[in-house]
Parts: sequence; structure tokens; C-alpha cells
Amino acid sequence: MAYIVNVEGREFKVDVQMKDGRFVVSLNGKKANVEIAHEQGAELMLIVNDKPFATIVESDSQVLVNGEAYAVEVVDELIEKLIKASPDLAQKKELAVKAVMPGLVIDVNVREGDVVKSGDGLLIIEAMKMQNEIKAARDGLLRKIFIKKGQTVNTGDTLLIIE
Amino acid sequence: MAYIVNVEGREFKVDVQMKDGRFVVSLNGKKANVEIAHEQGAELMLIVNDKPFATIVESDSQVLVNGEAYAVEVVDELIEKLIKASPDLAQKKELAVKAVMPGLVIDVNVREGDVVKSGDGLLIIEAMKMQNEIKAARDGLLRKIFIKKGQTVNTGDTLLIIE
Amino acid sequence: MFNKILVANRGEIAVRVLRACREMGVQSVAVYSDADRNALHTRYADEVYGLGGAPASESYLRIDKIMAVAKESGAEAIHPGYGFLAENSDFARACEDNGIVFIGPNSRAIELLGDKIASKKTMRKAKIPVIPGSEGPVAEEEEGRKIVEDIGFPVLIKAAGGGGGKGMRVVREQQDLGSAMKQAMGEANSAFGNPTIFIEKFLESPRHIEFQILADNHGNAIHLFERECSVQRRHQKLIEESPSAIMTPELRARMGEAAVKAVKVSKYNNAGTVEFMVDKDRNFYFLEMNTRLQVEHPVTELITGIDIVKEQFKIAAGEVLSLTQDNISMTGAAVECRISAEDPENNFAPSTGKITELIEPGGIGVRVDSGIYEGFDVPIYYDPLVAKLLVWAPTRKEALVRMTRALGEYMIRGIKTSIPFHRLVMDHPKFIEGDYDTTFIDKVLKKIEYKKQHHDVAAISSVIARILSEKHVRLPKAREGRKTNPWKLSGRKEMMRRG
Amino acid sequence: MFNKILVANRGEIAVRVLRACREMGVQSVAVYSDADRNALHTRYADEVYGLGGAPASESYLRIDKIMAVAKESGAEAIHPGYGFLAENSDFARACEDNGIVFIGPNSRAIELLGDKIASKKTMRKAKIPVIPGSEGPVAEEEEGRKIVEDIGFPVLIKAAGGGGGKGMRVVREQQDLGSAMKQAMGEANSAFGNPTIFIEKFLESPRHIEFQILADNHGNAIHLFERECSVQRRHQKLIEESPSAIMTPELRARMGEAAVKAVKVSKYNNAGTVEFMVDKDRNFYFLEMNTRLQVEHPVTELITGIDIVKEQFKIAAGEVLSLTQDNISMTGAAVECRISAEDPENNFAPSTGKITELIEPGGIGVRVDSGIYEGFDVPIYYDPLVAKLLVWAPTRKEALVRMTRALGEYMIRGIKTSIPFHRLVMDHPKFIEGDYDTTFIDKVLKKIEYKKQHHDVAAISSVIARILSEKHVRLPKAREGRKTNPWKLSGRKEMMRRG
Repeated sequence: MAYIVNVEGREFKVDVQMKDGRFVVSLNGKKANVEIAHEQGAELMLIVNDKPFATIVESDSQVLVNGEAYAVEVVDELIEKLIKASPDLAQKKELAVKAVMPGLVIDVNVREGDVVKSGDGLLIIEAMKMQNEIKAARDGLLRKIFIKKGQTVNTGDTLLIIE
Repeated sequence: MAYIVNVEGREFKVDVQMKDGRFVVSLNGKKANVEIAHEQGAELMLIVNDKPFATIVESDSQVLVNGEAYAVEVVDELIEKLIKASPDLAQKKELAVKAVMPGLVIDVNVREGDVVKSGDGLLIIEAMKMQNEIKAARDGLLRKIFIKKGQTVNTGDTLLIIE
Repeated sequence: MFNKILVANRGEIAVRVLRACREMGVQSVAVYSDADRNALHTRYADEVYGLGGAPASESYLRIDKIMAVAKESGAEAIHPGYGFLAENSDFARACEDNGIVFIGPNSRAIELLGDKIASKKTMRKAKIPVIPGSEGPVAEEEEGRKIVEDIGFPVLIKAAGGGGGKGMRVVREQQDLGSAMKQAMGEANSAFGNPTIFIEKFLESPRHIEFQILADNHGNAIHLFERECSVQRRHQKLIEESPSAIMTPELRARMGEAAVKAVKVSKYNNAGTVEFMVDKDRNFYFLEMNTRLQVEHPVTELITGIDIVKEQFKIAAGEVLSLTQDNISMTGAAVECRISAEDPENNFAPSTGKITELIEPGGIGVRVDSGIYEGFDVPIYYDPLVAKLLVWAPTRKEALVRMTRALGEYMIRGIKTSIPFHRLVMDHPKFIEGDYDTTFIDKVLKKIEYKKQHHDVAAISSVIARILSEKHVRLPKAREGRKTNPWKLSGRKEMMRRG
Repeated sequence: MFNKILVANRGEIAVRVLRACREMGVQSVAVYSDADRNALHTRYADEVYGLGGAPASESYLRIDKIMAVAKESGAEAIHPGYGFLAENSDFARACEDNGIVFIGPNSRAIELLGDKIASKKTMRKAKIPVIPGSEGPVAEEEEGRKIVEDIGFPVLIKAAGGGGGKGMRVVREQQDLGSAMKQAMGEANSAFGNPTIFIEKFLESPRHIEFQILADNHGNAIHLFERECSVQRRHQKLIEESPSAIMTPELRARMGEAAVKAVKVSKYNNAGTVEFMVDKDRNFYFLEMNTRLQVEHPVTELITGIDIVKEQFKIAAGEVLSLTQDNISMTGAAVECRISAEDPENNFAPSTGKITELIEPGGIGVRVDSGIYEGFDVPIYYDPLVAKLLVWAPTRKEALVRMTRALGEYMIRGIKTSIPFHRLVMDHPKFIEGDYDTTFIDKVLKKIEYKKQHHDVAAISSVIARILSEKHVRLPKAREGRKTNPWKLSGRKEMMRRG
């Protein structure tokens, strides 16, 4: 099966075939010599062309290679083609802004119904004696705010939704 | 509920009561100030009379306290009384000798039907360039031998049974 | 020596002091907040007492609670670590009043050195160079002009009533002085209700160099050479080293002498650090004195072999310093990287949570002082420093490559840390040359961007992971001695050789 | 310097050498057996090549396979570590023949020093003291008697044809000599088909003291002082330290001189170790020369600050030794404990399996050289040594308490290790006094029994664990800032205060 992988803006076509009980990998059309030395949980120790790499697939969207984090997006080649044919499908309708760390909400600068631009400061969360401003990742309408000033939030809590 | 705990030959009576959402522990009749600072998997971090102890309950029969291994045996006080009343019940009928490490069976010194005495050498297993003799832990009749010379065994494999 | 010491701190520094207790055969008492029930220092002590509350204001900053634990546990002395109550003269006095030895300086010295005006006066009187400028608050423009005439441009104007950059201005030319003072006074007045200002010489691109000192209760004081701490971000040190790349034996002797004099004129005792600013011409100026054990004290331990915490214990117990200036020496080079729970790519935003994997570096010349372990939940309430990585090597050059090697081995998963930032600095030509000052991060390093080179491996790994999970493909258990390996994938070797 | 080095070993020593590669900016190549696909050294190298087979005889001992990898990878030099092929002159010669630099001595020196008779002759000729005795195999009783007349009782009789204790006898009195020789010859004949014997002076309770040496390819040789390795079990070293407690500057000078002479007369190059036996009167005798990097080389690195592996690289690359006997010195005291996967309570039986938890010690003066990580499966095929724990301190006394502290921090779960054994030794009065020799374990320590004192806590813990699991009681999640803690159990504090 062929996949299109976007790794921090660079696109790779990865084709992995099962053949005689082996994986045969090709990367952008060229064959790669890949060995799985170890697999345990999220850890995948690969030997790629005789070089060892400790990779950890932390989630669908993040892979660590030798401790370095890479943002990844994997799609089937087929789906990619469909998306390219009808780009509307690919656009996400809403963006849920989530807390990336636990902390105390110090200030909320916006109200439901506000129109925000990418980069606008939305709210301030404090942790470890430092204040951290959460900014809008894209333009949109602020549909819903779930938190208020003085509240404690945990990692993963949805803070607000931009439409 | 009260338990009798045998820890490497020393006997403790441990009584743990739930009271108003707390544990109340008494040890050999004296109250102990016990706090559970943390619980994760087998790890139980206790603060006993203001002293911290990292304990790990590795199995029903082994507890680590600050890294030191203790062989333990826990029985309900009630069961203990029953056992004392009819000691036959407590006697184990057969002893399965298991491999405590993986290795190669170098030699088997006994045959099925042999009568062995506690301390008799039964077989030799090699690992890490060292040979290790497995001895009989008690007297008995060798009912069954599951392995043979030249075979590789894994930890936990039953090697033979003494009746 | 004491029988029992209470450590009134948390994290790596609490563990550091508890280790010294073990090595000195002293019973140790730890205190912990509700957020630290399972912290490393709580596990390490002989006795532990809860302080309640998670925020420091309800726990580690509560003098009353800590004194109560000291009495209950029978501790004879308290080590405050750094931060929290370490430079609080009320705490030192509370110890003194309760007959408990405070392992640090006497409360009067803490008070004097905590007062910027009074300490500067003391140093000036003792002929220790201080940054030229006003001796006290300036209320009148005319007074300000006179001072500037004396010290020359550029100058720094600061509000006397408070900090935080409010009312702060750098003035480089005569024509801007009047308006700058006026504006600063106005800002200071509205921010702090106090229009007075300080004026001092502005040092362009200074280096931050400090001297570790030890002083016993019998009037003996020595210095343990310098540490360079110029890699700073918002006045927070990130990397420290010794020796400083710009140091000469002659300058070291003069600065060391000034440091020891600063100790003596302030009637200081126990361990402390005299901080200096050094300008491009290697003029040095007293900046302040840190009246406690520093985060970066292990740098000095590595080049001198002296255990500073043990020396603190001995001094506090009334022993006479066994070290003299002549019988100590420095060997090789040491570097420290502060490992903090912050995301350097995201403006050093705090990053808390559970440590899901931890592999610490090891081998020759590596020292790790850590306050975390695998499975520990880094709390949101305290300082982001979670560990310190140090290296020693015969030369600075070797120390830097060793640090790079050690940083490469350090794996902390579950939170973001400053490790990638440190790798970037160790790789920077200016840092390698030793040609850096306190403006290094803002002016030289600028944007923190990491060179990544394994995008291809990330792509392959994510696809293989997806196949393994989606298709429910299971890897066959590797059998020993098998000749052919089903996962050895065919292909050309020339490709992708970039690692 | 080389561009690429192949490390023909596994475990902690492979990691040690790979670390040196990183610090020298040299590309590294690792090889791994089928049992080591996931070993630490396999993860650490820049390039890795499988050797197949799990047993060493099918992998790490296969000269042909390793030479093939060297050629395929383009490695210019091979570091053999210790064990496996490190002292195999055929391997050194294979490298020489293939134009690959062997990072170790020349093959002729390995051959000479591997031959006990030839090397003893060489040393004797150079007036280096050797244990008095027969110069070659003894076939006749009469010849034996003459030798014993020369050297005096007690004597040791060994079979010339092989080892393993067969035919070995200690004779203390004249009247026993004849029958002992007869029996020994008989045993030797039936065991090895060779009735000849060696006779040498038997040293009562000798100490094992060795000197680290470095020799370049240009005739320069120095020693890096001694290591005492008398804590041995079945001739396996378990603990090493430097300096030796019995060393004097005068004795050190004489032994060091002998060690350097041994190097020169054997035309030795690269790093090596000259082993001596030292008797109660501080007479020393050449025992043998180890023609490789030793397990315990970090002890010397800690007291001298010299990176021995880097020196090996430089020597092998043809550089002239930059160190001279006069510009090196020793500072403080260092101790090493070998952490092996063995159960000391069970006669040091091997203990393999998965490392389920690993916490390594850290902080001041601690060095860990490890070949394992959490989750690694320790294979059954190789040496049980999994890591080395070292400490440095200004004095031996401080080093020993530091080692006790570090051993207390070291947590390896999943396998049994020698850690409890080391704690016992560090606590032993005779060891603390430095009053020990090679008979320490058998005659002084005897039975290995650990003082345990937390039976009560084990009892409480096992009951609480049972209740939590059986009753499906779940601990409530601790809420921050909660005042009362439902798990704080009431009770008297006086009880059970023994920890």
C-alpha cells in the first residue's frame, strides 16, 4: 500500500509491500533497506540502510527520531487523490483549541462570537511561575469558550472552539 | 480484616480496617501511622511513622522494600486458624521445580522414579558461561521429568515434579 | 557534626543536599507539599513530613510549618537549598531564635546583601568596584545630569520603586537625557507611586562572571575560582562553565581578592557567590551577592573536587575551614546545562506532565543531578528546573563535545525540555570560541530553530507503525540463530545515507 | 585521526568505545549478534551490521565475519574492547594483513605475552621480579626438589598441560613434597595426557595490584599508577580501586618502573595492564600482562583525568604520546563495583531476563558505565557484567561512603544483581580499613548474608496490596490542596521507629 506522508512540510511517498513474509519499502520510488530491530509499544527501532534509528510513534501526528520530534501526517495515496480532486473535503470545519499543559487560567481576552485572526492572543495560562499566552492558530469565529478566569485546566481539556 | 504474614520466618499480625474512608493499620496489636503516598502498578510508596519506603509487591510471595527482597506469605487469620487445626491441609502434595532463568540444559542427573533427598543435585543449566546446579528443595519421589539434556529452557518452565 | 538535618526544599537541590546527608552519616528530614507526595526528594529522605497545600505559598514558603516540622522531628539544622526561603532573613532569624542552625549565612548578612543600596555602599566603601552611578534614589533632573557627567554615556535609568522593566531606559547621547529622565520618572510614578530613579553606567554586552566563596564562622574566607554564566535568557541562567574563556590568572587573582573582601566586609559566613559584570575591556563590577548555594555550584565542584554542600555542613557545625586559598586548585573545564521543563521552540513555555520515559546520560566525565524519575508527574507549581547535566574534561574544547555527546544520550519523554536548545548552543561557533556575553541568546542565537535531518525516517516509521496497527500485522518473535530475517528488507544501500 | 572505527564488541565496553568515537568526531560501526539486535550498543552506533548467531562462537568470535563488516563499512580501524577477540593475536594479525588498524598492541606482543613461559622468561631476563619457580615444565621429581630447595616452602604445584585446578596442590612441608608431586603428575597425566608440572613459590594471601600503561608506536611508554583488584571471587575481579591502601610513593615508583620496563622489553604498544602479586612484605612479582583495555580502566581515568580510550585511538593513529610521566598526577580516590547479572545470595548464579525497572545513581562523584536500559532483555549467551558503578572522592574514606550512597540509589528490577554484595563489602570493617587481599571473599566475608531490617514494612505492604487488589478498593485520586488526607492513617509514632 502506498502512503503520502507529510513531514513538517516535506512530502514523501512511502510504499510498503508484504512479499514472501518481508516488508519491501520504497521511498519516493527508490528502494530502502529497512529492518525492524525491535518493536515495543510505541517504540520502533529501525535499521535503515545500516543506520540505527530509535523511533517512537507518539501519535498519528508526531514521531520521534533519535529524540527529535517530527510532526507527521499520513494519508493513503488513494485518499490523497480524492482530496486533491475535491479540496473542500479536506478543509476542517472547526478547530478545537486544547490545553497543551495543565495550569491556571489567568485571563481570557475574547468572548464568544468574536472574530479572531491567526496570531491573536486568546487567553493566558500560568504554570511554573510563568504566564503563557494561547494564540489563535487560524482565522475564524469564536463559537464557544469552555473555561473562565481562575479555573484550573488539565492537558487535553478543550478551551474553546474556532469555527 | 486481620492477616498473618510470614516474612522470612518472622510472623506479623497485620490488621487493616477501613474507617471513615481511611485505613487504620495495627501491627502485632500496636497502631502504626501509615500513609500511601503513591500507588502505581506493583509499586506502593508508603510512609510508615514518617519514614518513606518504596515497596514493590512483585508477587504474592515477594516484596521489595527500598530495593531489598523479602519472601512473604500472607494468610487470612481465619484460614491460618483452620490450617493450624488440621495441619494436613497445609502440606503441599507435590513440588514443581521450575526454571528460575533461561538456559541450556547441560546435564540431567536423575531419572523418573528416583527417590531424592533435599539438597541432591538434579540437573545442570548453563547461562552466561556459567553452570548452575538445580538442587532438590525437599525429599521426595521424582514423579516426572519434562526436559532433557541439550534442551533450552525459559524462565518459569516446569523442569520436573517431586512428589 | 549534626545528627539530623531538615532540608527545606524540593526537586534536584533537595536530593543534592539529602545525598550529602547520607555521605556524612547524618539523618535527614524532608518536607513535601501535596503536589510532591511522590517526588524524588520525598523518597530519598530518612523521615518525611507533609506541609499540605500545593502552591509554594502554602507549603515550601511557610516558615511556621517548617519550624514546626523541625521541632517535631528533632532536626538540629536546616538547609534551605536555593529559592523559596533560602535568602529570606526572617527565616534565618526564626532558626536562630529557635536554636536551630541555619545552614547558610547569618541573618544580618542576608539582610545587608539583600538590600541593593546598602550592599553597594558597603562594597564601594571597601573599594570593591561597583557599577558607577547614583548612590541612592534620584528625585531631581539636575542631580541626574551631574551623575551622568561623572560616569559618561551610555547610562541606564531604572525606577527606584520597583522592577519589571517599568521606567527602564538606556540613554546613549546627551540630547536624549532630559526627556528620558522625565519619561522614566513619570512611568515610575504611575507604576510604583514613586517617581525616583537610579542612574548607572550601562555596560554594553557584559559578561556575567561570579566567584564561589566559602567563609567559616571564625573569620576565614576563600574563593573557589570563577563561573561564567553569560548564557542567560531574561536574566535566567541556562548554561554555566568554569573556567571562563576570558579569564587570565591575573584577572582571576584580582576578582577573587575582591570577592573575598566582599565576604569579609559584609561579615558573611557559609557558602555564597559574588556576582560580577565584566565589560569588553575586562573591567569588573560588583553586581550582587547570592547568599545561598547556587544552582550551578557543581561546576565548581567538578574543577576543584570540593564538595560544597559538605563544606556548608561543616561550617554551620562551627568547624574551622580546612581548605586554604593556597591548597586548592582548579583542573580542567566543567560545563553545566540546566534541563528545564520548558519548550524552547515555543518561547520556553512551561511543559508539565508525566515523565513517560527517562534515559540519563552516563560514562566518562558526566554528572547528572536530577529531581525526576520515570513515572513522576512534573507539577505546575514550582520552578521548571528538573535536572542539571554537567560534564568535566581536561580542556574546554573536550568538555563541549562531551556535553554534546551527553545531551544526545539524554532522553526525557512526556514533557518538552530545554535539551534541544542546549544542543544548539554547544554547536554554535561563537559559543565554541568562547566569544559570547549576556546578549548571546537575544542577539546571536536569535531564533531557536533546530536542524533536523531525519524526515525520511520519520515518514517510514509512521507508515510502518500504521500498517502494524491497522492491519493487525504482528511481528514474528525473533528466534535466536535464525539465518534469514523476514524483516530485513531488500533495497539499495546508497539511498538515504545522510545520518 | 581515523574517519571510521568498528567496535568489535557488545555491552558496556562497546558503548564506552562508541562514546569515545562520538567525542572524537569519528564515525562508528557496531556489530551485533541475533541476541543483541536491540542492545544498547546497537542503538548507539552510526552504522550497525548483524553478525547472525546468538552464541559468541557464531558472532563476536568470528574473525571472518567481522573482517567482512570492516571492509563493507569502510572502517579504517577496529577496537576490540575486552574479552572476545581482544587478546587474540590471529585477529590482530588479520587486521594487520588487511590494512586495518587494530586498536591495541601489535600481534607479536600479544603472542609473546599470551605465552606464560615465554613472557616470564622475558621479564626475568629484564630483571623484573617474577614469582620464583621452575622456568619450564618439570618432568622429574628430582628436578622439582632442586627448585623447591631454591625457592623454599610453601610451593604451588600446577599441571603444565592445562588449567582448571586439575593437578594443583599447595605444599607447605618437605615431608609432603614427594607424594604431592607424584599425585600431581598422575592427575595431570590422566587429565591432559601430559604428566609435566610447574612449581612456583606459593604466596600466602597476596594482594593483586596492577599498573595501567600507555605506550605509543615511537618507543614512549608511561604508567598511569596502580589499581588494586584484590576483591576477587574465583579469580574474577569484583571491586577495584586506586590508589591501593598499601601503596607508598617509593613502592609505586619501583612497581611503575617495572611495569614500564615490562612494556619496553616486550615491544608493546597501545594501552595495557601489568599485573603484579604483592606479598605481606610488599615484595611484588610480575603475574601477567593484559594486552587490552581493562574492565576497570575508568578507575584510572577518575584519578588521572585521562581518557584512556581516546589515548588508544591517538596511539593507534600513530600520534606521539602527549603525556609524559612527569606531567601526569593522581588526585583523590576512585572505586569501581562491577554490577553483574548474578545472584550473590545464590552462589552468584547467572540471572538473565528483562530489566523491568532501572534507576541509576547520580550526583557528585558518581560515574555509571552501563550496557543495559529499562526494557532490555539480558541474554544468556555472554558475560554477566551489565554495568560498572564508579565513584571518585578526595579521600578513600569518602569514596567508600559515596559508593554506599550510590549503591543505595541503584535500582535494577527484573534480574538479580551483585549490588547487595557490594553494599556488604563497603560496610565491612576490614575492607574499610584497606586490610584485605585476594582471600577476602573466601576467608573474611565467607557467607554472603544481608542484614535486612524492614520485615515489618514488607508485611504491611503485602497486606495493603492484597486488600487493594482483592477488594477492588481503589485509591481516590489525590486532589491538590486537600486538607485532610484519607490515606493518612492514625496511630502512634513511637512504634516501629527502627529505619
